[in-house]
Amino acid sequence: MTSKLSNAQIAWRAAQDIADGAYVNLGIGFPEMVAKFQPPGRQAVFHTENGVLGFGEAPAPGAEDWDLINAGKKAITLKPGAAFFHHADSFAMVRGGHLDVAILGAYQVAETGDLANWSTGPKGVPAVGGAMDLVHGAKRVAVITDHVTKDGKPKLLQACTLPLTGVGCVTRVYTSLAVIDIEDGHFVLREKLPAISFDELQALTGATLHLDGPADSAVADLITPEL
Amino acid sequence: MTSKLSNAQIAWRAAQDIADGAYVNLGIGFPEMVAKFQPPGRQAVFHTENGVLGFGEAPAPGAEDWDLINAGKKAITLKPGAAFFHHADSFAMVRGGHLDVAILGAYQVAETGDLANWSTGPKGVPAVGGAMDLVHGAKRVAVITDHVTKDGKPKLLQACTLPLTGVGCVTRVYTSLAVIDIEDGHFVLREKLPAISFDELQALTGATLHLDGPADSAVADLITPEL
Amino acid sequence: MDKRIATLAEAVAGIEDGAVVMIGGFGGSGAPIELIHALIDRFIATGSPKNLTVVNNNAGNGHVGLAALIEQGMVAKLICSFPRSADPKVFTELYLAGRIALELVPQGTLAERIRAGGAGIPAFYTPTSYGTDLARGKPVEEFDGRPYVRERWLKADVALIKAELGDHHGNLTFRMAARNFNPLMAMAAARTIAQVSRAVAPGGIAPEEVITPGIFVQGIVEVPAPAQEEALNRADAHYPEVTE
Amino acid sequence: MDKRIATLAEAVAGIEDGAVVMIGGFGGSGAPIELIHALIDRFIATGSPKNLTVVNNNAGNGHVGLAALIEQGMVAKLICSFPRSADPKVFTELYLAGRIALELVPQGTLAERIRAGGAGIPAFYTPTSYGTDLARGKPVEEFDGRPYVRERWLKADVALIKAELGDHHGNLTFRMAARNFNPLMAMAAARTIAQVSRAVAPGGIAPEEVITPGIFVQGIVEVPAPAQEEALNRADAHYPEVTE
Repeated sequence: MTSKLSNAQIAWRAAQDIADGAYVNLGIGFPEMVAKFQPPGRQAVFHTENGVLGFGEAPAPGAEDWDLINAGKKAITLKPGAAFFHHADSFAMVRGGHLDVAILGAYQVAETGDLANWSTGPKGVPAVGGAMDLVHGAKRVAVITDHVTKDGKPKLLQACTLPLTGVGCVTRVYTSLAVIDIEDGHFVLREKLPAISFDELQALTGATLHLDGPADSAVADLITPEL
Repeated sequence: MTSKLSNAQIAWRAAQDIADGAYVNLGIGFPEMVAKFQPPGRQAVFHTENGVLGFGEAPAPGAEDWDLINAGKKAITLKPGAAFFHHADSFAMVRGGHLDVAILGAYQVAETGDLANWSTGPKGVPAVGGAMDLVHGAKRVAVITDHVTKDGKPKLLQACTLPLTGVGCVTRVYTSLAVIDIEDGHFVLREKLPAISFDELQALTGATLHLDGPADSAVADLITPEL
Repeated sequence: MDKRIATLAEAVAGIEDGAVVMIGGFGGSGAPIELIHALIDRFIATGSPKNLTVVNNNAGNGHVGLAALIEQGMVAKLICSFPRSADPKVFTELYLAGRIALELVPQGTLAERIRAGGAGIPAFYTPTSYGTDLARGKPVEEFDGRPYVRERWLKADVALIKAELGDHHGNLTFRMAARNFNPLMAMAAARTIAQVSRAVAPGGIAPEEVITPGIFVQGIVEVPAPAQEEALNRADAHYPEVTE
Repeated sequence: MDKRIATLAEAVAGIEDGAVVMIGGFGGSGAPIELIHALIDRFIATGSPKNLTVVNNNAGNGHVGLAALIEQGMVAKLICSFPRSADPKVFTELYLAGRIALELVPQGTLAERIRAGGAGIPAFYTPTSYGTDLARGKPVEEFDGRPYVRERWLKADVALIKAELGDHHGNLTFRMAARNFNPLMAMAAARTIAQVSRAVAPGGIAPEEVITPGIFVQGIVEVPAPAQEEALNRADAHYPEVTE
């Protein structure tokens, strides 16, 4: 038994909440993994900021076409029904509320829904890409993340300490330990690993975890396949 | 000898100032006639607000395709190199300064460059179309008009009395009697019919006509073919 | 994913009383005549939808399409740039009788407001209408020494549009100048229904030739050989047909 | 009308010191590598143009294309959303040494500011960046109870873009995702030069398939089989070539 979910398992869990036919943007890096775990019978349509709707998996090595890439500059392929468009139309989709879900990584998430995922501070070269656009407009903005930082500090906080990507934008967080909704400025615990107690989880979280109902029934077990 | 130019002659004169390769929007109605009089060897590209660039003459009666019309809802044809686009892109061309010339009709033009060409007052159903957009953005906004109203009143005025289409937007007026530039809030007479004296023309004009140089050389004869 | 709707009646079933409805087209070009007529059929059968606010460039022509919708008394307010046509009698009479409201918007501003609604831009500045009656009451700001008028986005509950090809994902192409407002309205409505002259399987439109990506379209209904408003009016058509 | 330019050198001849230059592409996709290299050739031969302000989504990769332009010291300021890449060394070193200025703009705001520049919209409101460091000093306004940040248009003296087909009137198509910023930059520049993989006569692009209408394009130069930045970088290419 694992003490926490692998990245693949977090991505799997997030994928279970994506409806058939949903329009989805997956952030660069770890969130891209969510596409692999669509439940059988469901087919989401994936959007990438650089102007593609309806792309599929990576091509075989050597078969890349470098005019056909995603926002992470990785080569992709097309599914039937794909479409190309320019950057202003692409962000009209984002900002205009046409995406059903955006799934993003995070440095920190606050109980207010604030997200910090673009800058770790003033050092080095700042780069924002489409992060600040993606947190606005999508009907649902979810985060997938380890529950704590590499050195064990909470990433779910009362307030972000790193530069913000957006204010009050995140509505659900899938972590390595739990599934947590953000409602009315509170973290509401929905699911947790059976192996961890509520008090242990609370100790790893930088803000109060609320329950939506009686303690013995409000929280479901977070169960994923081995991945 | 005619006492004033015909509409065709006014349109002919305006057409002489359109350079080869210019992008041109002609207002609905009388201004459309300008397209007929392009000098040999020159080819302007005509824009219509409803999303066509590079259209040609009207089709033969019976050969109309009602998906291929101009802003006046008249059937048109295409020239090689034509393009279709939606209304927002079409007015990006207008407002964004991409047209070289817009040639419009007028109820009144003021020496300030103000134009009134969309409404004759509060009676009836108001309708503006693209008039208020066309007066902004085109590199040159010219007007073609009879010099006076049907009952002989001046159309070139110190200030418009009818509802404005745009403020300070017109730079040249081609009338049935003269060609007049608008510079620094003044009408500057460039050409007039040889048969009319300066004083006669001034009497038919509601604001002072200025001359750009000595009276005997500043004004050219306005000469057009019989049309 | 399959966004096809079997019948015109089903396609217009969800439109409620008081809805803001964008209707594509410029004059008759690109006007979804069959969708409009299906909406009229529903109104005649059920008394609904009524009190509609309609966004279109014009106010209809003759007694078919948008003019027929207005003639039925289904439209409480029209937002348009040019409510005149060869035969604008229907709108003109209701307007002069004070029985239909009119918001007159310059054509380019109308297009940009609709695009802004679709693109999540709540307001923008334009030089258009500055200093005119149509700018009255609107905020004015100077940028780089030139005055501009602030305009708000325009959104709709439903857009009824006309396209040429539509695949099952809702990707659309448009025929010639029938494109006009149709792609913009698709962006700005919560629910966009496109009548398409031909429905094709996904992949039936080359990805580079898609004009309206399917994300902006919630349903397509196939209407082969759609009517042209201009042709109907030249035949003096009425909808519903006038019976002796 | 024939907007063809015979050589890359002529195509970039008019760009002056201090110019604002938009360069199309997203990473290497849609980047006009040959036009950029022609500009570098001119700089090496004449010392001009320098002190450029470049607008691009990125800051180049490796030692070709935009990275090479920056490496030559021709760029005084970069306006971009994501100045990181697999090999961003060129930009990073100059930036950290304080030798190149950076204006960081969220990607969607960058696209919209460029479109606004092309469309004559001097300013617009967006939810993007509200409450973040990138909104500092910008006017904020509430619409319908939600706060938005006001952003200004972005225009350029010149746009260098990459297209697939280009006809003699300047009508363009783009290859797959190489479209990205290219059509927007064509709108926003006083002078747009497109390198096209194939020049065709007017009529060679179907009017419904034109992506960028020729009115937005001042010159085209044919570059058959253009280089891909990604392929060049995988071969560790440098521009100009490093000689032993």
